[in-house]
This record gives sequence, structure tokens and C-alpha cells, in this order.
Amino acid sequence: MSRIGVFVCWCGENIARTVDVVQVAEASLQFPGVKHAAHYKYMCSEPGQSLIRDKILADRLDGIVVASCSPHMHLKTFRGAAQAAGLNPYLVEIANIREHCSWVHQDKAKATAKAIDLVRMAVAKVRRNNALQAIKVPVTKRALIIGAGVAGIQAALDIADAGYEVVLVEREPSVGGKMAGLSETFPTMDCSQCILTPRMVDVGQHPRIKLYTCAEVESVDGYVGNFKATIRQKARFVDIKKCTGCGECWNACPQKKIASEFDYGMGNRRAIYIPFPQAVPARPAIDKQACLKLKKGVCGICAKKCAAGAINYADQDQLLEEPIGAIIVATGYQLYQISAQQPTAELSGYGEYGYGQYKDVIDALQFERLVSASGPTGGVIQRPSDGKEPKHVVFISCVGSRDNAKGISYCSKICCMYTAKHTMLYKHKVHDGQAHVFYMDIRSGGKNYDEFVRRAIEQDHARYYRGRVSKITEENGKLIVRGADTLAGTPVTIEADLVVLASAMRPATGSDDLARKLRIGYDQNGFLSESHPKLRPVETNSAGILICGACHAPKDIPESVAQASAAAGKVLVMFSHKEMQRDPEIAKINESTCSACFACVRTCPYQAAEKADVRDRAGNLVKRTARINQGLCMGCGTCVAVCPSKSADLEGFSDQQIYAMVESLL
Amino acid sequence: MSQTISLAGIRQLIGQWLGQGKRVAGPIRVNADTILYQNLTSAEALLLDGCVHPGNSIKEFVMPPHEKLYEYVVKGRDVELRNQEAFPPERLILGGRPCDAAALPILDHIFNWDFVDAAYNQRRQALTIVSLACTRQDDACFCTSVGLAPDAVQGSDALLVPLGNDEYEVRCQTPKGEALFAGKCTPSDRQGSVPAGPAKQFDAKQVEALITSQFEAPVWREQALACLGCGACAYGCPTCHCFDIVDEGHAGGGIRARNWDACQFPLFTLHASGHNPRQGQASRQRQRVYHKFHIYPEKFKEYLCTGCGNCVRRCPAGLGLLSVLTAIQQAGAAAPAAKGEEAKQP
Amino acid sequence: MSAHPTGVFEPKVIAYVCNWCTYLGADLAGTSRLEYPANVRIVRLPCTGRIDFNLLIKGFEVGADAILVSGCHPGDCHYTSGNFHARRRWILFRQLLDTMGFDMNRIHFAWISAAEGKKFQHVLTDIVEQTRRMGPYAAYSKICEEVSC
Amino acid sequence: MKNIYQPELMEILQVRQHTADVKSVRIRFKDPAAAAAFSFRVGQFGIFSAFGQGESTFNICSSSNWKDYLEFCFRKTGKVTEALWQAEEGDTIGFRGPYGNGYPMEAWEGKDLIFVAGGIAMPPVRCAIWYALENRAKYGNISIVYGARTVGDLVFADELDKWAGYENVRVVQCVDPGGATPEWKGEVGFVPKVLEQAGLTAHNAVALVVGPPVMIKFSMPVLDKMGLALKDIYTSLENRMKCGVGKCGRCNAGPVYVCKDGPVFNMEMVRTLHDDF
Amino acid sequence: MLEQKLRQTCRELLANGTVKVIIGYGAAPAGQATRAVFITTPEGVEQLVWNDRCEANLVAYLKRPEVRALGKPAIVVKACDERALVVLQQEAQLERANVFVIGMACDGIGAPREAKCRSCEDQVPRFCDVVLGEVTKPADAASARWDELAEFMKKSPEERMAYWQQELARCVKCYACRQVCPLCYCQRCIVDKNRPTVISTSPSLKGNFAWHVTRAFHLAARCAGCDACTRACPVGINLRLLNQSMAKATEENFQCRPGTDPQAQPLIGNYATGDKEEFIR
Repeated sequence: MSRIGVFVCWCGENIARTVDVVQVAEASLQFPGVKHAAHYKYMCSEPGQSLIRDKILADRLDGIVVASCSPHMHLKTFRGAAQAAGLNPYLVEIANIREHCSWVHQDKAKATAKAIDLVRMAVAKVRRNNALQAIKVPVTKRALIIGAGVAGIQAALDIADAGYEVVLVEREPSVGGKMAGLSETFPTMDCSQCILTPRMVDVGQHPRIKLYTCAEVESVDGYVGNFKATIRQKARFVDIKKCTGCGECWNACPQKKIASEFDYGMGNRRAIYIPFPQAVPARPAIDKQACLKLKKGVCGICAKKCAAGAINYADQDQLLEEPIGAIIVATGYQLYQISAQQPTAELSGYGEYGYGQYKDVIDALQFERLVSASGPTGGVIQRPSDGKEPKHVVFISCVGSRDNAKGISYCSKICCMYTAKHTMLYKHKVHDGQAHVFYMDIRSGGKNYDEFVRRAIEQDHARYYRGRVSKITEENGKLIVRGADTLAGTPVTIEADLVVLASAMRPATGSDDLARKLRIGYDQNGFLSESHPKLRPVETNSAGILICGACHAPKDIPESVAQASAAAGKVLVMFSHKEMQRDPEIAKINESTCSACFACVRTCPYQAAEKADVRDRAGNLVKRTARINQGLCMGCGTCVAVCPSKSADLEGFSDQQIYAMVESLL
Repeated sequence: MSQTISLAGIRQLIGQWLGQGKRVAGPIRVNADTILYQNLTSAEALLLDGCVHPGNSIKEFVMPPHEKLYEYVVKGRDVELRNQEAFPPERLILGGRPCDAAALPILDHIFNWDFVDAAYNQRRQALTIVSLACTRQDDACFCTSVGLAPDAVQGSDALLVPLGNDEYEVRCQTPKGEALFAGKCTPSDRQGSVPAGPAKQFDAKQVEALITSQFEAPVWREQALACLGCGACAYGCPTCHCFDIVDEGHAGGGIRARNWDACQFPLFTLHASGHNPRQGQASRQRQRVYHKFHIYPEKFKEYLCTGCGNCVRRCPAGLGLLSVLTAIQQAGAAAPAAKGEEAKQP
Repeated sequence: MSAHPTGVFEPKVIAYVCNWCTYLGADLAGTSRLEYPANVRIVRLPCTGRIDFNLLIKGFEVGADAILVSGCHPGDCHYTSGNFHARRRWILFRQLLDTMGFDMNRIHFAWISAAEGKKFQHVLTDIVEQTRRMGPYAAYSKICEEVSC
Repeated sequence: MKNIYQPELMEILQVRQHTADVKSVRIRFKDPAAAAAFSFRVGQFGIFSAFGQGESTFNICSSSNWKDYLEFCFRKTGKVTEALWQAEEGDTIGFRGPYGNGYPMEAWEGKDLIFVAGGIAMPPVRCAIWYALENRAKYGNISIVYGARTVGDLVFADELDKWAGYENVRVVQCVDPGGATPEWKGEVGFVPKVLEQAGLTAHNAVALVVGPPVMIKFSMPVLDKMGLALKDIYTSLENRMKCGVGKCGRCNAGPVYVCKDGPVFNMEMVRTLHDDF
Repeated sequence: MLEQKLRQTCRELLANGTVKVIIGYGAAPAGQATRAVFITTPEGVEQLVWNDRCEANLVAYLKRPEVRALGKPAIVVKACDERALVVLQQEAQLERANVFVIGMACDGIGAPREAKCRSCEDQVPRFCDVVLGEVTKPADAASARWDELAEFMKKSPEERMAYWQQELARCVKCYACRQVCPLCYCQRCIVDKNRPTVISTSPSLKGNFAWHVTRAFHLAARCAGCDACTRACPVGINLRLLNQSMAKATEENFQCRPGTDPQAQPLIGNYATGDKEEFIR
């Protein structure tokens, strides 16, 4: 490349305030190969991009360096601009003089000197770029959706309705996730069963959705458009094809006292059970830990009762493989374990609230089950300890959330809303009951959200105290809740019959292991990392893998559904092309100098480097060599560093480019 | 009448040269089993008769392994060249072997053939060479086979012939030699003498003819089988002078340097098209013998070899010119004038 | 980097960083306006697995006074195993550099994730200050200028 | 004492791209005194520097009669040629030479000239053709046979047509089988076969054959059949060269230093080189 | 004695056609130690010798195209040479079935005895087709393996850098250390590549440091410890120190001794999540 254009961006004031952009432009004219240098207030804007396009045509430029923000922000933008002017998009390099320079250095002289160095390195690199063409790869038009909560269901339906096959994998025996367990939902108070069950049925009956329940993703290989997902179908001990869901088995099962996970321990279930009446598939599963037949080889009543002969005690886990083109992760959330000991060291518990010690201190989801018509108490609010109707219920917000000391710094976003909902539900069921709410701030920013909270306070007379609860003790059947009302400036002590803790939302258990299997990032709280918070909220850094719902961050149902459709939309964009364009910045091997030690074959995490033979026209073996499978290579470059004879190289980050960058610093 | 000088006198001479800021080089012990010609830092370091022949040769002082030819400075789209004007410092080489000193006149031919190599000649003129006649030899020495002798004087400004108990007879050969030893020797009538050189191992004239007649003989392939293709023989040899020219620098400027190279490396003759006229090690080893014993004599009437034996001593595979040349001679005797009907050399 | 006009020694630091974690960590330090000295020159590579050992030697050859190599935490690598290969390579290569007499206080390795903008700031500031105290790496730059004979 | 390795600085006047990886460059001495003092014989070569990358050897492909510039042609294969590929008008490169013996144009006077070239070997022949055309009277019939792998690989294709216009100059162009394009009007076949089909007569003629070794090998019997003696067939050897002044030993093939005693040899001499080229 | 048994074994191998050529040690004419000989006829076995000057590592010849062209070889190896054979096998450079390995029990070589022999732990080859002779003089101090390196590492980094600066100044880049090494089998070495020029080809200090760091690191977790490179260096640079540094690091950090287990996976190119790292922040 010998006709290079350097374009320095002001980024409004973000760069220009601490970097002398004019001086950077002038200095870059001295670099070898630079034919033109310009600066403009907003390079990424339309006028900025047209400035680049015009200069490419006017000066026959064959290489572009844009000194602006991080390549993660606008490399695609400027590559598009170059392509629009007929220049190969891979002849564009970015010098990051904003995040890595103007924003972090105040001394203008030093920041400008550094910016000039960064541009010099980018020019040295772009002079050795090759014009690359995208690699064409076939696309498997089947999507894998992990987690069948409201988000997973929505995404599955969108994609299936668009005509493509979906593999939906759910860990629990039934789809529905956390929403299935809720009573009513804010702000419209419509019953979650009524709005979710039809969707669950659609999912269960959709011709193009292949539903796996009691199943987990074992491993995922391959790459975007050509994944191979291995799904572990855990032993259910019930053949759901034969079973008609008549219920004979779970009515006769002697093991009655198993704490139901679906009811979060508020009610019990049998060893063979369906989690809740509207379960889809409405087929039971046997709990290996509880079933006497499976544990001790006795009983077996359910098999005798089953007319369809669907019970199979010898059922084993199976590993099934599914060809997949794109993956959506919708594994949802779980509530923060309020009791003293915690799964990880940083998260310390709320022993002082007595959760797990006092039976009448429950968390929000447990209260949902109490209030729910299909709940263990049939919707009657009663104290778990003695079953009496509670006259005074205390709701405590921000239990865990916004509390660095407890290791959770973020706000769980939806607790203010469902706490207000709980006070209304409680009022409608116990007319003479009094709800007390201890809160820090009320966060009700959604549509009709604040009106909803006002109604809870004004119409249903919930008493809101702005303050923290310090301690809960139990004295003769009553829970003494000691807190403070900072607005009134007085301590508050309430003798409550029931305490409901609005505890923090945390990612579902095992979501970090799944992230490792899929090679996507997650933050220090375990929530999955999106590719870009504003520009690519549902994509991840791994091509072809998307995320939606609470697994990404705490969020309510409307947002989860919106994100689910967004993720499905992205998948449909990919499936709309006959074949997929793959990033050509991948490895290549100089087969004439490769000495076939196959260090690269051992190293490649994607098995993209293969052993191959070089044959002459007559077909006899000339030599052995390593060869790169262009469909599999993801461009990590580990083979390039491990190759002793430097026969392996990586387009886009080739040795020539990297060494030119380093040598330009002399 | 002869002139003599004592070891102390020689050391005093070194001290004097070093004092005047000039360079003195000679064989010094570098470690337990390696003696090399190197710049002396003190008079005591000189090792007059510590070994048969040091590991390298005094070629290093006329054509260093890495030498700056000139500098270039890039100024935008223009370039400025800065010549290597620094005149090389005067250097005295003391205690060199006659077979090393004899190599310099041989090299003078090629470096002054038509184009005069300034860098070589400037260094050559700055040299004063005082050789030490050989009192020891080993199986690798074959100077007698190429017309030299333990007390050969070619290329030396003065020759020291040992008289025993640190006394040396000084035989000045050139005005430079006389100037060096003027006033430092004591006249005496003792004549130094050295034992006769090694028996002639091969007849150079006959080998010169045999090389072309046996060009395709299998002897080359057999001899080259044990060769591993390194450059130890060429770099230790007093007469091997092939070199490479490379650029060392960065975008702003740098130097164009001359580095030693050797015909034993495959890249030496690799064409840009990928074709390599001398692909196999046998053809490369034959080329080295052919250049020394046929091409150079044909062009400059002198063998490009002084029989110092370094190629034999330094070869990690135990080869060297001696075994190759004797093998050629036997092959030649066994099948006289067998015109090359053998299979082509690889 | 020549000395700053006020005569204070300004060390030249080269950072070889992986594109998915440490580079984004540096971006995060930018978006969070976390200030650190302007001595570092960041070279972006797809993965720590891609950083070959010759790059360290080349870094010192061009006059770096300290070199940082940083990438994703073990287990977080975007390409699953790049950082494991790198770690194994550095465990061995550090011994060789130590045997050759390189100043090991000028070679730094770190795991900095995309969420650790602060850590990026701390590591960089620490390296620059420490290198400033140690002064320029004259030992190796002298080796690189010298033309024998 | 002059540093024989130090090049003259040259300014690039014009860069022409012939094929996907072949360019020809026109350069002029920056120092007018050097320009005035410079002269060369067609067939000689020079050593061209891309400062920072190194030096490479190319034939001077312009005629010695053109005084105010030099031309050379190269294919992008290595480090130096990749740098030269990026050179633009106004850039500075280095040149030292002329080296080698050049074509014995004087000895060829009064004879018919047969030029046979293959692929990238057209430049070494082009300078001789232009020289002969500029002294047209001194030479007899001129026939030019030039072939390349594909139509896109033909170098100086436009000048081939220009030469056909000169009186009794016969130009035969060909491409290897499969390299032709629909509009291709020239021959299709390998150079040796096309040479044979051209049916050239060769009494009192000399031939200059330059190209890949395999082309020379198969052209020799054809030229032999045309009655050309070995001493009347000349070629320019493409050995690897580095110093150009007969010192570095690279181009040593058989008894000769190709850079000093060549690169132009007649086939009689080439036969004695034990195919070391 | 042992020499006769070796000749007899080789005569039979050639006679019954098991192998086409014997790569063994023969007398070197000019008073050198010994040199490689390539015997293709049963009578030729008389040239074979076995004494304590059989220093070269003959496995280096298996990479030479001219030697491979001779057909299936039998090769005479000591235990240290054999480790290189095993590494070549792990790196798909040779099929074990295509080489007949004659292992010689070794009492140590070199006059004076080589450093590696004084602390040699396995004097009898373990993976060969036939083993001749047995150990009469066990090595004296097996524990002394790292003494030389430990002594060197007592120096301060500045002293070490000064030592290597003085030693590597003598290197003239004849690449004998590369050519004699059985594990340096690349057709086009990294140093012969110039796009980009990773290692300067000049024998300047910069070029020599870059070269010797690369050569030593390319032997990390591979070097058999035969010391062919140290013996071959014409200017007497103690390359053994660098190889030992890598060998010690490999053993201590990864409990791996290269070339001692044909089934083992090469260290470089594989990874373990458990590699310990106390130097990474």
C-alpha cells in the first residue's frame, strides 16, 4: 500500500479536547506511504464517511487509517465506507486515540505524542494489509434455544413461525420458567398463567419446535452456521410418547412429602410428579432421589397403575446431537439465597433477617406461590408456621441488591414493582390486613408503572417506610421487625405475622459453566456479557450466539419478551441468506515451507488445522503439510505463535503487520 | 647475521602499540578448549604457541563477519546516503600462522579484480602482520600440499622463527616489518629452524584436473552424505570470502551491511522463481572444492586454499577438504578420465 | 521515547494485549475516564495465544523499557484455550529470559478482563512508575545499536 | 577510494503495471552529473535498492540510446520486489551498475536476428529489439517469438504490436494452451513448438533465447534444426546475484562468474557450465 | 568385544535385507573423534567402530534427504541420542517402524568425559530394537545434573547479560548448532525468512541474541540433551547452559522429560488448566 489516507476524528470534543488533532494529521503526512491526511469533527457521521469515500476516489487511495474511537465501535462503519468507494474493506485500520488516549490522558503534549505514535503504528500495519474477500460458508437453518422461560418461548415461537426449525432445551420437566410460578403480573395484574399457558401450548404443539425437557446442553462444537450441539436428555423414567398424562401414577405415589421445587418449598409433591397443572409437556417425571423403586428397588406402584406402560425404571441419560446454525441463551434468573451460607465466598448472606430460621420469613417467589390460585394453598394467604391469616405483613425491598457489602452492587430493577403488586394482592385477599414496606427508593420507570405504585399506596393503603430493616426477631409467634423511617426520622418496630423479602436477582445456577461451553463472556456477577451495551445488546462476542432475558441482566417480562424477539430477529437475518459470509481474517499456512510437525494441529481449539498431503500433478506424494479448514478457523492465531518455522500466518494480524507496527516504534 | 627478539620484547611492543591507541590482535584462549584470533586487551593474553591453529582466521580483520557498507536516512520521499568514511584503525596481528597470512595475498586478487573493494583494501593496508613459524602440526594440516610451508612468508610483514626458551629470530619481509622491529631486535648469529611440514597429502595440480573430469563421479555424493550443511568450514577458512548484503534498519533509516555467507547453504543459489541449481548437499560441497581448486586457480593462478586444516578441525561431522580431496584423488586414480557418464549429481 | 522536556525519564512501554478482554478492558478504562500515564503503546492481537515470544525480543530491540502481555483470565478465552497455551509458553520463556540475563522486572504478564477497566489502569500505572524508577533499559538497547568490528 | 557498493539515487518518473504481479518502472538519476556520465550496453543489468528492504538484480530493459531515463521490469515475489511494488512517481530508489557484458550488438551487425522470449524474460530481450530497430539498417530480418502462460501475463504487449509495424520485422506471440482469451488473435502453444511452426530461416543469423530453463531446453533442438550453430545462439542467465561486481561468489557457475563474465553467453559456453545455472 | 558384536549385528541386518543402510560411527581420518559412516554392503561393516569418541548424535542424519534416499536405515544410538529419536516420533517426523534402532549401552563419551555423561541417569537406551553391551562404569553424580546451571544462575542478571554479550559476540552465524541438532528439521528455518525479518541475519549482537533465544526456546520441552550443538560450535559458546535452562524449567514446571515416553503428548501445542502461574497479575 503506498497511497494511504489518514483521517483524524475530533469526536466532537472527546478527542480534540486533549489531543491536538491538527498536529496529528500534519505529522501523519510524514509517515512513509501516506498520501493524504485530513481531520473532521465527526468521522463516523455521514459527512465524515463521505469525506473518506470522496478522498478514496479522488486520490486513488489504497489504504485508510481512521484515528478515532475503538475499533469495537466503528471498524465496521469505516470498512463499509471504504467498500462503498470501491476499496476492499480489509484495507482499513483504526488508531484508537479516544478510549486509549484522549479519554485517559489529560497532558495534551503527551496525549498528542501518543496519538501520533498510534497513527504511525496503524499506518505501518495498513501498508501490509491484504485485500481479503469474505469466505462463503453454508448455514444450517436450525436454531438452538437454551432455557424455555418466557424469553425462550417467545424466541422459539418467532423463529418457528418464520418457517425454521427450533430445538428448545429446558432443564426442568416443563417449560414456563419463573413466570409460570407467578400469580398476577404488574402493571396490568393479568394472571401470568392466562397469558403464558397459551404460548406454552403453542411451543408444545408447534410442528417445527423440537422440545427437550429434563435436558441440558452437554457441549457445542463448530462455529457460526455450523454448530454441532450435544444435548444430554436426562433420564425422566417416563416415556412421554406413550404417557397420556392421565395422572393415575402421581395420585398413587406413596412418597407424598417431597418439597416441590416449583413451589420453592412452600408445598410438597410426589416422587412422580408434574411441576404444576398447566405443565407442558403435561407428562410426569420421576425424581431419582425420592423414588423408592429407584433408590431401594421397592414399591413400583406407578408402573402397575400406568395403563399405557409408560414407566421405565431403566431409563438412562442419552446424548443426542443436533446440527445447529445459531444459538439463543435464555436461561433466566434465580433469587439470591438469603440464608447465612452462600454458594460463593463473596456473597455473604442475611442471617439477621432469620430467613430459613423463622418459618414466616419467606422470599418474593414463595409469596407468589402463596398468592397463586394454583399454589399449594390455593391462593389463600396463610402463615407457613401455623396456617393463620396474617394481619400484618412486612415487605422488605433491596434484600441483597445495591449492597456492596453483600457482594451485589446492582439494582434488581423489578422488586419495587412486584412488592407494590404484592401489597395489592395481599389487600385484595385480606381486606383488614395491613401491608408495611421498607424501601430505599421506588424505581418504577416503566409504562404505567408509577401509577401502579401510587395506586398500591393511595387506594390499598400500603404503608411505605423509607428505611432499612436492621433485625427481625421472633417473640411468641410474632415477628418483631425493627427498622427506621428516615423521612419521619423515627425508628419503627412492627409486630408482623409474615415477612416477605424482595431478594436480589442472580443468574440461574450453572450459567457460567454454560458460558464456558459456548465460549461467551460473563461479568463478575455471572450475568452473560453482551457484545455492546447500546449497539448490540442481544449479541455476544461469539458469532452466532445470542442472549435474551434475565440471564443477561435483571429485567421484567416486557423487556425479556422484547429482547427475545430481538434475538430471534437476529437469527432470522442470518437464516435469510443462502450461505453465510465468514470473516476472512483467518489463518493460512505456507505449505512449501511447512515441515509437518503438526504443532498447529495439536494447538487449534477448533480443529481447523488438519494434516494433509501435497501431491504433484501425477498424484504421487511430494510432502506432508498442515492445512487450514477455512470454514472452521476462527482466527485466534495460536497456531501462528506455535509454528517454529513461521509457516503459519494470520490474515489481519499477520507477522508482517504486527512486526511492522512494533518496528515503527523505534 | 640475524635479528632476534625475546618474548618480553614482543610483549613490550604490544604494550607500546596498545598505548598509542592502535589495535593488536593475536591468538588468545577464549575458554577451556577454544583459542581464537581476537583483539588483545593486554600483552599477557597473547598465546604464541598454545595450539596448532586458532579456531578462526585473520580474514576476520580484513572482512569482518558483519560490516557496515554505508548508511541511508529516509527523509519523507527522499533518501540521503552517508558513506562509511571512518578510516579503519591501524592493527598489528602478532603470532598469526603462516597459512593465515598467506591467505591475504590470495584474497587481494578477488577484491581487486576489476572493481576495487575500498572497505577490504582500507583494512588490508592498515594491517601489519607478524607471523610465527609453525613448530607443531596435526593430521588436519596440509599446507605443503598447496605449496606452502611451516615457515612460509607470503602475506607476512615479518616472520618469527622460534629459537627456544622464549627467543625468536625475526625475518623482516617488508618495509612495514622493518619499521616495526627497527631498534627492537638484537643482532645474533643464531638461525631459527622449524621441523618440516606435513607430508604432501595430495597433488594439487592433479586434483585441479580431476575435479572437472570427475564432475559427475559418485565420490561427491558419498563424501557429502555425512555433511550436515552448516557454514563452520567456510567461516573458519582463511580464504573463503563469500558474502551477503542485507539492510538493517527501520522506516526512518538504517545501514546496508555486508555479512559472511557460504555456498553450503541452500539459499545461497535459490532463484526468485524457486529453482535452485544446487539443490543437494553433494553439489554444494563439490562447488566449494571446484571454486577453490579449479575456478580460482584458473582465474587468478593461485589456489583458494592455504592448507590450514581449519575446515577439518571445525567440521562437526568430521569431514573437511582433506578427506574429500584424498577421496577424489583415489577415485581419479581408480577410473582415469571416466567422462561424466555417472548419474547426475542431485 | 526521549526524555520529556522537564528532564523526567519517560519510559516506553509496549503492551501486547488480546482483543476480546484486555483491549476492551482498556476501552472500559477509557469510557470510565480512568487516567493512567501516556507511556504505553498498545498492540492489539486476537488472543494471547497469538503473541509469539519473538515479539518480546523485538519489543526490547525497538527500545521498550518495559513490556506487558495481557489477555483473558484462564477459562474466559474467546477461543477457549489461547491463554492456556500462552501461559505455558511464558512459564518456560521467562526462565530462558532470566538465564539470558534479561531484567525480569521489565516483563509483566497479566489477566485483565473486559470488565476490569480499573485493574487495567492500576497495572499500567504501576508498570510505568516502577519502570520510571528503574530508568531506561540501557543494557539491551546498547546491544542493539552496536555494529561489531 | 570509491565505495563500489554505494548506489546512485534515482527518482521514479513513471510506473506501469503490465500484469497482476509485473510492473515496469522508469527512473532518472537525481544527480545530473551522474546522469551525464552514465552509459550502458543493452543486455547489461543493474542492482536496484528499496532502502530498508534490500537490493535486487534486474536487466536494464530500456535501449541504450534513450539517454534521459532508464527502465527496469520486475515481478512481485519477495521482500524487495514487494517494496518496489509500492513505489510511486517521485519516490527515491537506489541503482548501481551497469554490470555484466551485455549483448555483442556490434558482432551481430549484418546478420538476421531471432529473438525468443518467455514470460517475464521479455524485458532482457526488449532492450536489444529497440536497439536493433533504432539502428535498423545495420541488421537483416528481425523475427520475434514471445510467449507467456496466459494473455494477462504478456509483458510489453503494446510494444509487440508496435514492432510488427516496422519493415521486415516478424512478430509471433503465443500463450500456453488454456491461457488464451476469446479475443486472442495470436498463436496458442508452448514457445518451442510455436518457434518450430514459425518456419524461420536462419542463414547468417543469430538467436537470443531468454526464459525459463525448460523453455530454453526445448528451444535448442528447434534452433539446431534451423541450422544455427551453438556459438550463434545467445542467452542471458538468470542466476541469483547479490554484489554484481564479481566478489560475493553467488553467481559462480562452473568456471565463470555470471555477473562479470556474463550474463550473456553463447550456448557453446553454457554447455561447459555443468548445468550449474 | 562390543565393536565386534556391533559389526556382527549390522552384517546380519544388511545380509538379510532388514535394512538398506547402517548409519554408524567410523574412524575419522584426520585424527578427529569419529564421523558418521553409511554402510550399505555387509563387508563394509568393518568400518564400524565403537569407543568413547563416538560423540556425534547420528539421529540428525535422519532429516537429510540424501540419507533418506538410501532406504530403510539402521541407526546406532546412545541413550541420549535415542531421546531425540522419540521426540521426532512424537512430532510425526518419522515412523518408528521405518527405522531399526541399535542401542548401545554407554559408559560415557568424550576425552575428557563430557559434562552430560558425568550426570547421566539412563545409560542404556530403552526403546530400541536391539541393545548391545551393558554398563560397566555407572555415572558418578546423577544428582549433579543442574550444578552447572545453578552455578551460573548465582550471577546477577547484569552479570549474566554481560556473560552472554561477551559469548554471543563471537557467534558468526555458521548455524552448525542448527544443522547438527536432530530436532532442527525445518526445511526453511525461521531465520531464513524475511517477510518479515523476525531475526536479523547479521551476526551482530542483536542478530545473535535474537537467534540464540529463538533456537533455545524452540528446543523447550524437546531437547534431548545430547549436546551436539555445544560440541559443534566453532567459537566455543556454551549453548548447553541455555538448553539446560529450558530442560530444568520443563521438568520442574511440567514434570516432563522430553524423549523418555513415546506415547506422551508434546508439551508445546497442548495445555492444562492447572499450569501453575505465580507471576501473572
